[in-house]
Amino acid sequence: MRSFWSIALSTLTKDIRLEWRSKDALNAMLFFSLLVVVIFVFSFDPLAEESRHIVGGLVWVAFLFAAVVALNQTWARELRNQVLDAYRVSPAPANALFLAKAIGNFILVSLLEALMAPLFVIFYNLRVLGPAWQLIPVTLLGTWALVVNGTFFAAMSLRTRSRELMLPLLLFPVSIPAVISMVAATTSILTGDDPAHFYIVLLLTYDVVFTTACLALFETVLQAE
Amino acid sequence: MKRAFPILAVLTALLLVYAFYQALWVAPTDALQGDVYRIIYYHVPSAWTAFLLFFINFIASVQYLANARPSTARAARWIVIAIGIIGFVAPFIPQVKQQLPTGMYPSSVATTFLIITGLYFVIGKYFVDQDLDVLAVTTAEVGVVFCSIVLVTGPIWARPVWGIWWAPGDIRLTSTLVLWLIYVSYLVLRRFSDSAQTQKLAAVLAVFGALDVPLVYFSIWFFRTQHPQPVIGGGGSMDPRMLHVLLISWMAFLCFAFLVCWSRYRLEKLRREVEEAEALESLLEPAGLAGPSSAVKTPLSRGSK
Amino acid sequence: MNSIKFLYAAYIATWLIHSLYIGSLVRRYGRLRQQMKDLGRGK
Amino acid sequence: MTNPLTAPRGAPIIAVSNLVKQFGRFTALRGVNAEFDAGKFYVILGDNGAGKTTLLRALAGLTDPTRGEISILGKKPHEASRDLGYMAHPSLLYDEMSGMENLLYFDKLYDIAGNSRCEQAIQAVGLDAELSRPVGKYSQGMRQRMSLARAILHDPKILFLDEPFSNVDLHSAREMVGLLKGMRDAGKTILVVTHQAALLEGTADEFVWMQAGQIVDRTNHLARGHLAPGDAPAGES
Repeated sequence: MRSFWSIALSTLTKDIRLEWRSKDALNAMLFFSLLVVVIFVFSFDPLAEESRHIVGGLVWVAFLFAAVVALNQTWARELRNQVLDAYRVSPAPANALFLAKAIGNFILVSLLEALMAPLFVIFYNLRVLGPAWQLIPVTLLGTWALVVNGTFFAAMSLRTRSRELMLPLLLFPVSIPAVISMVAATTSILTGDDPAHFYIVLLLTYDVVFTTACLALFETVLQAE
Repeated sequence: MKRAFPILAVLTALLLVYAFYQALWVAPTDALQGDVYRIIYYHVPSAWTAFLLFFINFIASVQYLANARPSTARAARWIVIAIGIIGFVAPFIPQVKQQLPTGMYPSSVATTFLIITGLYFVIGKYFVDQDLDVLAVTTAEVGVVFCSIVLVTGPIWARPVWGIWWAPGDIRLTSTLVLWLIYVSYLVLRRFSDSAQTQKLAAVLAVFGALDVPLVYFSIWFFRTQHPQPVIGGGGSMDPRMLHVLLISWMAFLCFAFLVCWSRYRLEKLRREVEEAEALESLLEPAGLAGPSSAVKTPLSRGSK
Repeated sequence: MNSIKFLYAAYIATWLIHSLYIGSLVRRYGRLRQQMKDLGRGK
Repeated sequence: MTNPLTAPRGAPIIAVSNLVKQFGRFTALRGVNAEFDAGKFYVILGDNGAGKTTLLRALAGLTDPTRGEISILGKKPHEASRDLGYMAHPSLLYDEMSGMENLLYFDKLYDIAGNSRCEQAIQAVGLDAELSRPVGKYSQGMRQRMSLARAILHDPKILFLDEPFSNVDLHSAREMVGLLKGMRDAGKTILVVTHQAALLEGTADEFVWMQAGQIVDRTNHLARGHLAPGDAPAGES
């Protein structure tokens, strides 16, 4: 078991080092996230009263777009020189690679969210009426829900023709319950009118169900040839 | 075997006409909605048929993945048996019994679980590896057709009765929409990845889709309790005569779906056969055939002459 | 009561979708027959 | 299980029985039967589409056979992965990392850490371990040698090399052949898929000819066997 985590850790540190070395991909994604926020601000007037009710949805849709852009890059480096073959020939377990990639994506998407969230607060001068601390579990669980399925479907769409197009087509339908929960939870916390407990529990269930499914089926997807 | 198809087709046509007659003239008019409620006789059976087809797709996909290795195949069989037993016993336990929604009797829940387990083993017996995948494609495609009908007739029914085209709070229609999206993405995945392992990837996506359904249901169910909105078709029990007509048209739809699936199944088998023969032919065509021993016969399948 | 129009619309829509799908099946079958004929001629 | 390295030469280390592989409608392998002995150097030849690469990938466990059995050291390819080395035309290395960094990462996958082994592998292929330039900036010859270093890092018993010499300069190619000869003499079993078979004349123990998904001929010398059409012998024949 020790080697599982040491492989996962070394894959993660390798990815982070490579990402840090050529920061161009990261900068491009940060700029994309900024663009998404600005376009939302222009299309949904921040001063209107009802925008307070829909800002929960805006935030998560913006996060979703940024996540898809990041998730599309997950396997880009492995594809360039068929490095996956080297991994598949080695005795290293497939799930170690999957977890390393998923956690790497989680860090990357959280970084993008960390940039976008303050912008939303500024542009929409948000004041949280409900229990603000609950936003933390909602964001963490919600981001993991998108990232774990996203990494899995990114690996699956490696074998299809137009890869960048396939990922959202596979990811969005399956993520609908998670998106509903995230948006409803965020909105009820922002407006403070009803409790968000049910949605946080639902998000937790969603994460547990799909993390297990991903770990069970990733080997099949990676070795499918 | 060939003659059975036309006979069944005629029988199904008769059944459909009979159901049509029942739906429009025999069934009583609804007190509130007048005659427009008769859309239910096409809307609801299409939904039930679609859900059944998607469920068969899920079973075929699970078996296709499980059969990859004998050990997982055995494990899958034991899990299904366990689910069958638990499902059969659970509804009769008092605490579980009062959880059941009003219309549902414990016996009906128990029998459905029995049917589910039976279905798993029937499919396992009659469909082997490749055929499982062909069955999965067929049921997914025909299922999407029936699901589209549900999503078209739903709003057509809601407009005159509730003045709105789409009720996001209506749990059944919204779940059907999500299910439709999942299976359209399933079909798109099959079309986009023409590589050999499409079948495995599609089976994996089918399992993901099925895991998603209960979560969709609960997320919308809670959404509905917070913002009560009209439910299309109204809940609660129905006039027995209406229920009788509903079941008749469902039978008719099931027979129709069976015939469509059967022809789509044969079409898919033929398509794969023809493509294989074509690939074989293109391989042996080039001049490279002049090698010392062209031991390779051309086993073109019978269909090609 | 113009709501009857909606009833007919729903029924017609149902059979329209079914016939569209069956039409696509027949077209695909025709294309396959054509491919099989080419196969024979290609030898 | 006696260690094949010390076992007498000729004990079959790889056994393939009616191996069939279908990619959807295309049948790449049509019933391959073969045995390969330990400590021998095999060259697999044939046209494009003869199934050479598919066979090699199936032996390395990268492709699951549709039908048929593969046993390596008595085990399935996946279980024998610790004793397999695989190299292909693409470098299977990260372009942004230096050779040493690449090997350090791949070394971890085999769960026996230690960069001393990485230095030995790099020196074994005649490169300088201190080279800090990223692999992306290597010449094709150097990149293939670093890829070979990655394949032999964990001292595998069997080496599968798919087109290792393609568009590599003649000098580097000859040197790599020398390296492979040394490894074969040390007891490793080597299978190479290549179009430049002439380079291996005199080194390889056996030439395996494939055509339309089957093994059609096995000869000891390139000359006596039939020259695969379209196979221009590189360098002096």
